[in-house]
Amino acid sequence: MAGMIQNVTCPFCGCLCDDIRVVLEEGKVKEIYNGCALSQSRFAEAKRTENRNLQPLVRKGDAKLPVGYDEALNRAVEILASADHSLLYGWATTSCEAQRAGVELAELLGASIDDTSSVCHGPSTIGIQDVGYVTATLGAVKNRADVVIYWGCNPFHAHPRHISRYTVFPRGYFRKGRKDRKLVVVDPRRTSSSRIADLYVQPEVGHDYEILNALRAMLRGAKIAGPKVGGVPTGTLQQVAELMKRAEFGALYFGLGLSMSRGKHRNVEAALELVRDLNAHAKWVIGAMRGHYNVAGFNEVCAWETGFPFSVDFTRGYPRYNPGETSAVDLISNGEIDAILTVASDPVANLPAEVAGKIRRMPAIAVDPFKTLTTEAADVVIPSAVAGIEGPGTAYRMDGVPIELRGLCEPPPGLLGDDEIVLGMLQRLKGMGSR
Amino acid sequence: MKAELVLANGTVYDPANGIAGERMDICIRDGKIVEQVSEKAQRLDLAGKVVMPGGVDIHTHVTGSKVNAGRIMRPEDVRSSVSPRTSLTRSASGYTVPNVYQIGYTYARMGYTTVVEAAVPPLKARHTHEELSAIPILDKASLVLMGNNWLIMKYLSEGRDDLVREYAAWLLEAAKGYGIKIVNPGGTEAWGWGRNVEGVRDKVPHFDITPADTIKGLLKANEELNLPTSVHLHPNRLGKPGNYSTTLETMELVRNATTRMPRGQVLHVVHLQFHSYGGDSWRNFHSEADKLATAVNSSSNLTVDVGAVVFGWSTTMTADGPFEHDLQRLTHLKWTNVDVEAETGAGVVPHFYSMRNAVAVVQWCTGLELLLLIKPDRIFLTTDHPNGGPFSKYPQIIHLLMSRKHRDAMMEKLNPVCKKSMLSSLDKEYTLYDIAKITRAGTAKALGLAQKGHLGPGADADVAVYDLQPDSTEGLEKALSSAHLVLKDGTMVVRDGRILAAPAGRTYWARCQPTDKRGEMINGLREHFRYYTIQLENYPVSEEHLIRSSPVVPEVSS
Amino acid sequence: MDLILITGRTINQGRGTMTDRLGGFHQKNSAVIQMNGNDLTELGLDNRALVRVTSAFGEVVLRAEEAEEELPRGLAHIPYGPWASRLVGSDTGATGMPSFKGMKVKVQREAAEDVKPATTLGGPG
Amino acid sequence: MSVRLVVKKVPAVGLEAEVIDPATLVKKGLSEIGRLQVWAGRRTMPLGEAFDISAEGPEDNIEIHGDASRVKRIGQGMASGRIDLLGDAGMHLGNRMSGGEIHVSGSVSSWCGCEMQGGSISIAGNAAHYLGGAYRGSSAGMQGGSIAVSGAAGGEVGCRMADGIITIGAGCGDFAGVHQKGGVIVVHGTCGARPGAGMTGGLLILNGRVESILPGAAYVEEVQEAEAAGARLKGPFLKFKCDLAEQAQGELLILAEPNRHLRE
Repeated sequence: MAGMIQNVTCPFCGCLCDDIRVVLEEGKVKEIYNGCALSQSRFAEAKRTENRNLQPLVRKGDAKLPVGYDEALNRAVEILASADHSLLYGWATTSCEAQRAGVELAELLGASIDDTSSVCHGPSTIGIQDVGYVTATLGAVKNRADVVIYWGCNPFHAHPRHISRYTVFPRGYFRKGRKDRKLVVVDPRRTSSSRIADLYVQPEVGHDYEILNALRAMLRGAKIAGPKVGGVPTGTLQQVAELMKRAEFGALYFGLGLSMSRGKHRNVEAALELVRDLNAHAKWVIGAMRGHYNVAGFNEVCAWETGFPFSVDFTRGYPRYNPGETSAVDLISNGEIDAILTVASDPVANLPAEVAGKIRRMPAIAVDPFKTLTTEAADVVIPSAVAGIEGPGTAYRMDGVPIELRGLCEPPPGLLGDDEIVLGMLQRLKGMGSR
Repeated sequence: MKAELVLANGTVYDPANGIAGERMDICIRDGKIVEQVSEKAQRLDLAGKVVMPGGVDIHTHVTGSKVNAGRIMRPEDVRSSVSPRTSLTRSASGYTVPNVYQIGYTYARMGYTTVVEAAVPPLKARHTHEELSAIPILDKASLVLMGNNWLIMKYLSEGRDDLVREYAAWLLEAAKGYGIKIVNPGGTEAWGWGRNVEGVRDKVPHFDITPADTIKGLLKANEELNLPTSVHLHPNRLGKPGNYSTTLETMELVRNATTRMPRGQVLHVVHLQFHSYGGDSWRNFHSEADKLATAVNSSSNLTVDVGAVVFGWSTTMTADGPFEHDLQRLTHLKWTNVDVEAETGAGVVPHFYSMRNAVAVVQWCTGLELLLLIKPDRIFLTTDHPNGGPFSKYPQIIHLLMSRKHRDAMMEKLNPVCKKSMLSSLDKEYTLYDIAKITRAGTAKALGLAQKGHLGPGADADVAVYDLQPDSTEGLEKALSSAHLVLKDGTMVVRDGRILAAPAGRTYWARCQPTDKRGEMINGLREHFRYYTIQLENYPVSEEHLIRSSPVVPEVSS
Repeated sequence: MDLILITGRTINQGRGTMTDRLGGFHQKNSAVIQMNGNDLTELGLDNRALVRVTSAFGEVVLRAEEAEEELPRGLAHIPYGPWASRLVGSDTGATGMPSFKGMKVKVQREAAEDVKPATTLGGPG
Repeated sequence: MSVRLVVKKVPAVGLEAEVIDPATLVKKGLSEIGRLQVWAGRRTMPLGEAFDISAEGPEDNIEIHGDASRVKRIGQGMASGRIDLLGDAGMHLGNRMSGGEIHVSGSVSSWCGCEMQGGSISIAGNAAHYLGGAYRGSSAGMQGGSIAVSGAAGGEVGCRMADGIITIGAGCGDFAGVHQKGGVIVVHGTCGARPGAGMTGGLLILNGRVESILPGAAYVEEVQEAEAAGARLKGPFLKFKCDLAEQAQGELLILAEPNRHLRE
């Protein structure tokens, strides 16, 4: 199969750009157009096999031996079914179809399920649960915004086309482009994103809450004592507050600079409150810069399936939710988990070392197209096709817009998709139940 | 279900076929109601039980972006009602923002078998369908938001009714929607700038039209397309003191409009309760239900649903973005808002209807007054779930409608403002026949679902059987909450309030035939898509995305 | 030298997580600590010199480099990944989120031969 | 009957034991108590497998001995009676309780006394996070009763507290009294950053050094003493209205002497 495929969705970051053009040659991705550097790397992967898991592996004694899917799935289900409290973790870089199957698997097992958002924008969701979320799709910002603020995020590195395709540079219905908009960047680092800003605000690390609190107080007419707040001159904050109040349509995008630093969910909450309060003066919206391409999708799927967006504990057969207790890092570090299934994520690399160590020591099943520290550590390794390149599905953009993922090319021979693999576990488990 | 079945000796209420409490047999074969069945048919003796067609909810918010935003924002609501997985059912959760399983099971237990999701932003229609597909048992349809759509407004301002029609048809197919919905026309667009419109004659900012133009234009398109249901309209100024005059003015716009379709109505006004208020502040806020009732009763081309209020928690959610902002400013509770590029928006705010609060009590009275004053063929039971309260409270409202004594007893517990209401003087009591109209016969007809809402031959064998006495309201609420039997397409899905099976339901949508304007419209649309952030080709929801896709193909007008 | 550490995404870290999580490109771009040039000078370090970074929760050997995404003095940045994770504690303060940003670290010159590949980092430090 | 529970075996995944509630236990026979189910992950096990159970005196109370730091939900929702815990307790101790008393000789984990309506909890050791706080999304935390901690508490003490009293003996973490709207919190010892954030009502007294306060804390005046639940605390105190980002109806009193840095 050769030729150009138009309007392909990029399965890398939460921007989920769907204007990628892909040239195929002999069934493989040859070139891509419109994609950013991250997108290029993502699609390039479909060409190589050295770093792929190509064969299911099951630990037998000290060795991990190649087996068929059937044996690997049987062994996976055996491990999960014999656990008292297993955790199904990951889910951010796969399709909603796989996620939905994952939630049912957790329910049937009496397991807990969590996605990578608990160590990403989980605190943002907790903030939303206190305040709400005054947001808009990216196109509303493209068409209307005259002020755009990035706070605690570096889109040039994490979401390379966010500024150029969606918010500041593009021509919109009411805005001609860059010169019709003010760009403000708030970041302790003078990042490349901040270098194109009209106003750069440099807070001290871990003082975002104080700054947001001061801005909110200013909006209510309060005078702030002292020359600086969180390292930022009070005069600069006054300037920001005035700019916000005068906006016709303002948008504030925030990243992990808020959700990961001191204050975590409270930082996000303060930003959400600021934007809520601003609507008494001017039109404002706020948006979280969701990282992985379908992390937002997991929260949507999990919410309609269980009522809760992440960190769901099914040990009692019904969903319970209490991040800080039922979230992956806490469950594992508190020793409550005795087996783990990871799907499309690498917690051994990305979670704190103590947690990674505990994962290494427990029975573990890893479903992943690629070799990772987690697949290295797992007792059962189940290779999968790359969702969105080697198989179709649905994903949700950071602003909640659902977009179709394409299957562009065939996976390496015999490989199944994440959804098929998880459904395979479900079927086996249901079979055990009826015996 | 291939087997034949006779529901024997039940007391049947089937208003569409004029059957009011007759003891008779209902025959079922292959999931359909039939005249007769063979001797081999299984017989279920339902002597002493009440038999009705499966309920049809014409207006509910159960799926999609804003409903899920409500779930995500309200874990306190979700955890307030949970039940574990069983061998037949998934775990259910949520009270005003139930998960998909709670929705399917609770409706089914109440004897409802068809529901209409009342607001779908086309850009997020795929989300709606993912949830619709996940809701067990029920047949579903959805209404597509068009009243603040930029291209619709542009075509209207250019006088291109032909392209409005063609684009509306395309949007229904793209979103796999069943009908056209208008919410606060022009107001949601104005909210894109933090503003609202104040009436049907206001100009929509930056678009050279008024809400009245949008309503009339989409109504015309709807009728030219011969869509099974009329336009569903959420008028301007929802929830505001004094809004009844806007509602009357809105109804006046369509006074002379007609339809060829069997439904009869050209406009369905949704949750009328929220649009029937007098006064000019919260201090002199009162009901103008009688004026609205007169207007509806004296017209021949309008239907309404009530959007009644029940006391306790609700989660308000609507495409009426500015309303939710105003509500949040009043109550200081959580507020989620989602503006959807170039077409619509939504807001979500939790709300508590307190028996002691004068405004909430006036709203409660207003809903009941409308139901008691408007002919039951023209008004339908809804709470605009979950805006006026959760749909699971319908049995409470039915009880109030059927018993003046119960209403009087209830009013003793409420803020005394209710004593001054018209409700306190209304004697009317609904019969089960009337109840069957406002929950089944009327809604199915207004929706143009000929196979629903009745028990005549050819109807889908969606049947609800309740263990209650026609002449008594003793145990009524429990009986209606927990049906004795529910059949869906002839399959028994509920017995004594317990779920027995959870088959997938259908998704109805309107597949209009393209006309010779399609090419011109698509060219315009392609141009217009510069204002979107996804590609035109990725916008439509493919039919494969639906479970049990059931397209309805409207007749093409000559 | 005592510094405040933030961990975060960089474009090459992002590329590395896809191209080869266990390979050299990822290590080259993620087993690094980025610092203000003056802090590097004060420590007497050349660009990409080896340093030992120690937090309350662990330690790891990395290459130090001057940040392209300019950092104020006293602030350091390590891309997300197995190297950064060794410095992060698992206490979430009942939020689910460990402190990936804003922890105190000590940076010292290191005599080791090279940074350890991801696969040999081993268990908790 | 007084029921004595001695921790015997806590499974690796921990235990959830909301059945440990005086109303549930004290009217039952020992063998019946032993058969009550507690949760270990997705499995249940009899209480008698996790604890040695015996009857002591005539008093209607429960005495727990041993390390219950991985036993959650002890005294959840209790309405009456008394629990004496000689050791540590796991998460959610006495959450949503409406009456009775709980005494802990050791320390407790997070969400202790969360959303409680009445009754009292005393803790000789430390408490972790969300002491007397609110669960995710709830509009109100503690709504009545009292909590006294002799040691230190973690973050978000009294989150969304509406009524009742919390006293902490030896300091607390960040965000003490966050979104407090009523009731009284008294913290002796060192307090972390951002006390009174989002506060709209109630009284928050910090009788020790405070790391920092927010721009939204508006200084009113210096007062000589503070009064909390009948007790007088000698000042002087710096009095603030909190939080200017909200309606600022909360009162924050901070011991003046060690906190002159806050007004610089």
